Amino acid sequence: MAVDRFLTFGAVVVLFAVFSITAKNFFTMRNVLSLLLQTSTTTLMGIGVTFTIITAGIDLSIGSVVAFTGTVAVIAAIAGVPIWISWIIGLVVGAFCGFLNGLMITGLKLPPFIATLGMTFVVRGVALTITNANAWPAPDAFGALGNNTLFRTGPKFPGIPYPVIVMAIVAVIFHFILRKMRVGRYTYAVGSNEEAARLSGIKVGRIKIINYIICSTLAGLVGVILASRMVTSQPNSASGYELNAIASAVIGGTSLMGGVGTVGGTVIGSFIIGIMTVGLTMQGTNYFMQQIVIGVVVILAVAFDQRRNK
Amino acid sequence: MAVDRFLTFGAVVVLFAVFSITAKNFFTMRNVLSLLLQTSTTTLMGIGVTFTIITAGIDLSIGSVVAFTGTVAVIAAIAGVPIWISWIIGLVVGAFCGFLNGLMITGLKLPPFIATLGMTFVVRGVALTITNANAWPAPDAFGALGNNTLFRTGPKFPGIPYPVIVMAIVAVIFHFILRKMRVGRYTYAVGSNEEAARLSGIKVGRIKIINYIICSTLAGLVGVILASRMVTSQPNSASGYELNAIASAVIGGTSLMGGVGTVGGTVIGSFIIGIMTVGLTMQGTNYFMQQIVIGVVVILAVAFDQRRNK
Amino acid sequence: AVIVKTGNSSFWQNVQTGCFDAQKELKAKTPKFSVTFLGPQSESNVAEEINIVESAIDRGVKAIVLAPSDVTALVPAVKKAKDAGIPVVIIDSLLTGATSNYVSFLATDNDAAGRACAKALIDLVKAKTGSDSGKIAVMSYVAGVGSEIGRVGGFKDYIAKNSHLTIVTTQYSNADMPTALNQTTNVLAANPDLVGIFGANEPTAVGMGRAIAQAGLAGKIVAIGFDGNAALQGFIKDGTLQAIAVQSSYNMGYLGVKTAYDAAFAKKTVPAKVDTGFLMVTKDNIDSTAAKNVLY
Amino acid sequence: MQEIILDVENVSKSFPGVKALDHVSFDLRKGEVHALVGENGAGKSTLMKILSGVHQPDEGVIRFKGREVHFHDSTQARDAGIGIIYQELNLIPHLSVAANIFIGREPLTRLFTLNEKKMNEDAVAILGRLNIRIDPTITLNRLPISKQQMVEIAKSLSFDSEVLIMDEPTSALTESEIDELFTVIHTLRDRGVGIIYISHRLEELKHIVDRISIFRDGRSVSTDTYSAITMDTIVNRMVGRTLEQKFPARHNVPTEEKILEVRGITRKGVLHDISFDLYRGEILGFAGLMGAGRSELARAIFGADPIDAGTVAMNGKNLTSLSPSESIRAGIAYLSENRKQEGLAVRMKVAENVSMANVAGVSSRMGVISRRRELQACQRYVDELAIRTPSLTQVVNNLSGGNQQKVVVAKWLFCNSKILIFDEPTRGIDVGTKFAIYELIERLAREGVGVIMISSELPEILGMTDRVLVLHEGSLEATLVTKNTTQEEILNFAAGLGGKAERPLNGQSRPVEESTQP
Ligand SMILES: Nc1ncnc2c1ncn2[C@@H]1O[C@H](COP(=O)(O)OP(=O)(O)OP(=O)(O)O)[C@@H](O)[C@H]1O
Ligand SMILES: Nc1ncnc2c1ncn2[C@@H]1O[C@H](COP(=O)(O)OP(=O)(O)OP(=O)(O)O)[C@@H](O)[C@H]1O
Ligand SMILES: [Mg+2]
Ligand SMILES: [Mg+2]
Repeated sequence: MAVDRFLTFGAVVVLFAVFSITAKNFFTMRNVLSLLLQTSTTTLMGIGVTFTIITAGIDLSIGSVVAFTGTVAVIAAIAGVPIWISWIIGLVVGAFCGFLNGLMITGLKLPPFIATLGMTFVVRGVALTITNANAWPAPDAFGALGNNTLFRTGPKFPGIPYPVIVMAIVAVIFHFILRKMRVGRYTYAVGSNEEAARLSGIKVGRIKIINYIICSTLAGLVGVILASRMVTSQPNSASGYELNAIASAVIGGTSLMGGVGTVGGTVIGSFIIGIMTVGLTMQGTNYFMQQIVIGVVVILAVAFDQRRNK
Repeated sequence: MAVDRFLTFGAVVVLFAVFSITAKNFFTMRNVLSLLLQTSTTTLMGIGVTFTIITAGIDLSIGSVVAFTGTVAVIAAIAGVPIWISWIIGLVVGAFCGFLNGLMITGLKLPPFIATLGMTFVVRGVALTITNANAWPAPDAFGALGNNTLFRTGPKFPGIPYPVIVMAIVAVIFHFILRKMRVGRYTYAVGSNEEAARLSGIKVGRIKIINYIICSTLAGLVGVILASRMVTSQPNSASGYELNAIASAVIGGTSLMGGVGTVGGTVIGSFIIGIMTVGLTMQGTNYFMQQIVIGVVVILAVAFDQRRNK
Repeated sequence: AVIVKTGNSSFWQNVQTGCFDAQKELKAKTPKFSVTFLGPQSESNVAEEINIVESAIDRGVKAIVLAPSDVTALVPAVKKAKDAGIPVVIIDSLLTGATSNYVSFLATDNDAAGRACAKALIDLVKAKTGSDSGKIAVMSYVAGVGSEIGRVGGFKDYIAKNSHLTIVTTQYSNADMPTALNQTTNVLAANPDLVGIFGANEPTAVGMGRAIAQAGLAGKIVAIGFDGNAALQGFIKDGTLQAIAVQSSYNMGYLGVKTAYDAAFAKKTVPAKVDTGFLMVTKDNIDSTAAKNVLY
Repeated sequence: MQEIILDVENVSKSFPGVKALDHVSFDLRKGEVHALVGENGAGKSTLMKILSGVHQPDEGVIRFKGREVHFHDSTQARDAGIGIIYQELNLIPHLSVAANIFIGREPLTRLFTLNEKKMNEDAVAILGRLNIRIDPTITLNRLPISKQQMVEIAKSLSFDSEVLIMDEPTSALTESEIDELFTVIHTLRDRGVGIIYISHRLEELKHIVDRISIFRDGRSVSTDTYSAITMDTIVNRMVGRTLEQKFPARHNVPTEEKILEVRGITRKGVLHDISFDLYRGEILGFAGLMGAGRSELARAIFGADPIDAGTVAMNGKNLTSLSPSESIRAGIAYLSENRKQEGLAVRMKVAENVSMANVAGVSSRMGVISRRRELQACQRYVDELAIRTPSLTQVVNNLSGGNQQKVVVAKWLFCNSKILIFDEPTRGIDVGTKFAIYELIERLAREGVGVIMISSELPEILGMTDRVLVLHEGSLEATLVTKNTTQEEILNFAAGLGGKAERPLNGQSRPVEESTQP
């Protein structure tokens, strides 16, 4: 698998090299860190949704859950709950959304597309209702998670942003879960052949619920991180983020038909999108042209990957 | 199949009855016609995307294609092309986008998700670039398709809007194609078991291309209709419409795993969404609450359908 | 009667203040004159708003000031009012249908607001660097929507005609705050010599403000925002943003009532379109009453 | 002697890591049935796929009716007159039976619409040639796999090809259907059709075969007139050694300890009030015709399908939830008859499939999988069952049909269960490995495992079991002690004729009450 993704990884390197040459200030420590920071949230969502896609499912509610959990965390913080507990509340609320998604899919036997689409509406509606669509500023300390850094040595090296560290840890842990743990193996089995998995004694329903919880909890994490970066609750934000997350996974080789996908691939996929977005902006490419370029590069990157796999 | 959808159709009737009672002026000829008009575009897109989903594919580029084709048609009309030819230009441009999607999926072997996602960016970028993101007013005659009606008898009966008639004709034709024609049969075969279809001598690639062309042509039709209703080109409009279209199909029983789906189901699916949107607004439900209700109803409608199918 | 989209939000509370200030003034001329302020529970409660309008007509009010929640849904109700001989003044948002249905339309002139932002930016750059040249960036929201075309179009036009500043890039955040934050971060990183930046709506301006603060450029670069929520006020106070253009909700109420009075009592012909204006809020005037009236 | 219609010369074909065919030559005459046998993975299916245009040869020449041909896809081959029944079903699950038969050549009405009426009528006629009655409008995925196989056969027969390739057509069929198929084969042969017939059921060859070719390791070992070769020679050339017996000597002794008690299992319309016991160390057979409900009974016991009434007790304790996960935890294994749909995750690797039902067995208590232990376990079964795979991490989809079946067998053996329910375990497996599997089953029984074996090959039932339950239309018709019964008696009960039917042979075999169990 590591080797499998070697060439898509090549795309990352090529893109990086191209922008280092064409975009002024792209290849500076400061900017690379900023790039990592910006991409970290997509990556986290992508990792989560990879789990659900491997089970032949999908999660469209990510964007709404991001907005909702961020809002809830800020409200909790404003209400005087200790900051770190407010973050955890965000995660727990995310996990709960995932649990509901999982229940609908396994209990009511809803297609994941419908269950999570319904969730999207419900969660967004709740977020808007409780805030009356207003953005609320959070206490300053709430911003620590999103804005502080580690190993700062001064202006030359502004330090590794916490979200980047979180992303790295999450990627390693979930790679491990997916490739080395029983639950990860079951995830592949369920997505590959659900009936065979069931007859092999795998509790298919439970595995699916776990996967949706993983996905929504990571969305909750992203919600908290983004709210922290903004130091504001934004019940109207993050809509459409699910598409970026799913695209990262698919660019990274995850198959929407289930059974195939890796955390590493998704990380690479999200970086392909991230580098392009940052690089094109820094290069000063016309915004409309950027869209065209992104579309073309996504197509080429995957087409290349596809040829190689044949 | 007709009987199969009987109960989901029941959901439409129930929703309709509920709003007729709870929302003043909902059950008036005027409003019912307006409801049909508003839903017609989603239905048309839904029918198109149903074809691609049955082949186990998807088309995410619908929204962008709608905006692009509408823009192109308006530009053509402004440039002095006869109005009806400008409409046809819109359709042809749509068909061409579908052809490109199909080529990428069959030729480059791209996952449909990626191919059409790339297309989304490219087409939107082109639409924005050629108009520089400006909305341009079209000649008045351009508005005929979207705003005129048939059988108008006066204020009591304002006539059947052209788009509703178009929707009805398209639904009948494509139902016929899907159920009675070879190409429809092959569409199911490709989605149900691509390998077996290939071994049975079906030109899988050609079938897929045809399906993507159908989908994009209908998106082009919607683009022209919407531009005509607004008598304006709107290069930034219609984003996210694909989600509504796909949701209509899935609510109507189309399976994202391929091989299953009907035109009738999709029509019903789009009306479930349409009636709710119009009805809730007229009922005066709080907008945020509307979202929640829509989410819940979508979930319940499909859950109900699912239980019955067991 | 003044009928707005909803009663329970700070923006509309400002509108109400304007209304009652106008009432006070006008009572002096016409003692009978009084204003009722109504609105549904939420901005999207269109049907209730229709009901409110219709019951106002039934009550026989002399004039209606209306902020329509929906561009089309209120057309029939407004027509009814016209047929009943009640002049209607539309504020804040556009209503489709024949313009003859209502007597006046009062809203922010986005083009003018954009130009004012440009002027403020040019002035501040001049004050800081002593020249009117250099690079600036425009952080816009949704490409091609009505208000954006006016606001950003006016801004760019003014910059081009009245300074030597060059706009290096225009980004569109789609009104998503994190996106605005990321885009601004990248623009700042790519252009260390940027002298000014404009964030064209509320979430975009907030995201832009955060990016400037995080890049350590607060106060070092001229930054102009739009709209005035709590976060943006904070940025003005701490010097991250130098100015925000705040739409005058107060004026919408104040001028709305006055226009209605002119149409109904003074029987004057009123201008078909009125700019309710906006206020450039800076550190210097943020605590003034005028600013308090528009901020929410 | 008839003229040669199809001639293969020096054809080779490689897949990554595998040389599937190594300079193979082969010929087929008009009006003959030419059997092709060989171990699993010997390259039989690969050659057939080359002949039918699915694969292209790396080298070598194929001549059809004297002319060199290069088929680029199966349609070209079919249009030229070479039809094939693939080893794996190649049907469209969501379409009707008639639609499947006529896929790609649907009759049209004058308005260019599908002529469903004609299709349905013709489908009935085509199915009638095989003497099967299936509603042509039924959706294919509602049929049991055996019926699907019949549809596949019917479909290929309807092409009127000059050459017909049959790759293990009988592996999913029961005796009576096989008889119908053979009748059809005889008719075709008499009409001059050349037939290539692949099977691992060597006994059935004698009814139809004119010549036989034997493959081994991707090479053609020999071609002989069938009457000039003995079964021993065939087996010897196939597996490279002689097999004295078809079944291992039986040393397992059923105890009197009931390991499984099944009471009153009922599933509306499928199973009717079935009760029986399984003893430690016993091998119990389920016999019956296609659709008798043997698989359904097995699935019900295992908890794969919900039941309407009945209980299953293991070692005297009732299973409460009747779900696969509970059954597996209790120590029951169920090898299902449909490996592709229910047995394998074909896009996953061999080792991952082998461990799928017992991942706990290769992972730590924390749930971390040990790759080393997983590969070790897999290697053990690759050796024991002679699974031919280039590596333990090969994707299962790339294995030959028989080797895929072996992977499923390995998966259930690796569970160390106390009860094995094996539904057609040797389907598509070559004689050599079959024997190895029989030995394994016998050894497990000897060690105290209770085994239920479902098989459509009566000799297998007779050779391997201690007792036989005979089912007929979802009811338990008889419980027979194997050594006291005969093939004819079982068939009589299976046909629902019960004891009333004439007893051939020695009339002494009778249904045996459960209480008379040793
Ligand atoms: N698509 C493929 N990719 C890789 N290897 C393959 C592929 N198809 C077949 N093989 C390999 O080629 C060899 C021959 O396979 P083939 O299917 O021809 O065997 P077979 O004689 O039909 O066996 P069986 O009796 O089990 O059906 C096997 O080792 C198999 O693993
Ligand atoms: N022609 C048919 N059409 C529809 N359903 C059938 C048909 N034949 C059998 N079935 C269903 O299949 C079930 C029996 O399945 P199955 O064929 O798996 O039984 P079995 O005894 O295990 O036979 P085998 O395993 O040999 O196929 C029955 O419940 C019956 O309803
Ligand atoms: Mg084979
Ligand atoms: Mg069976």
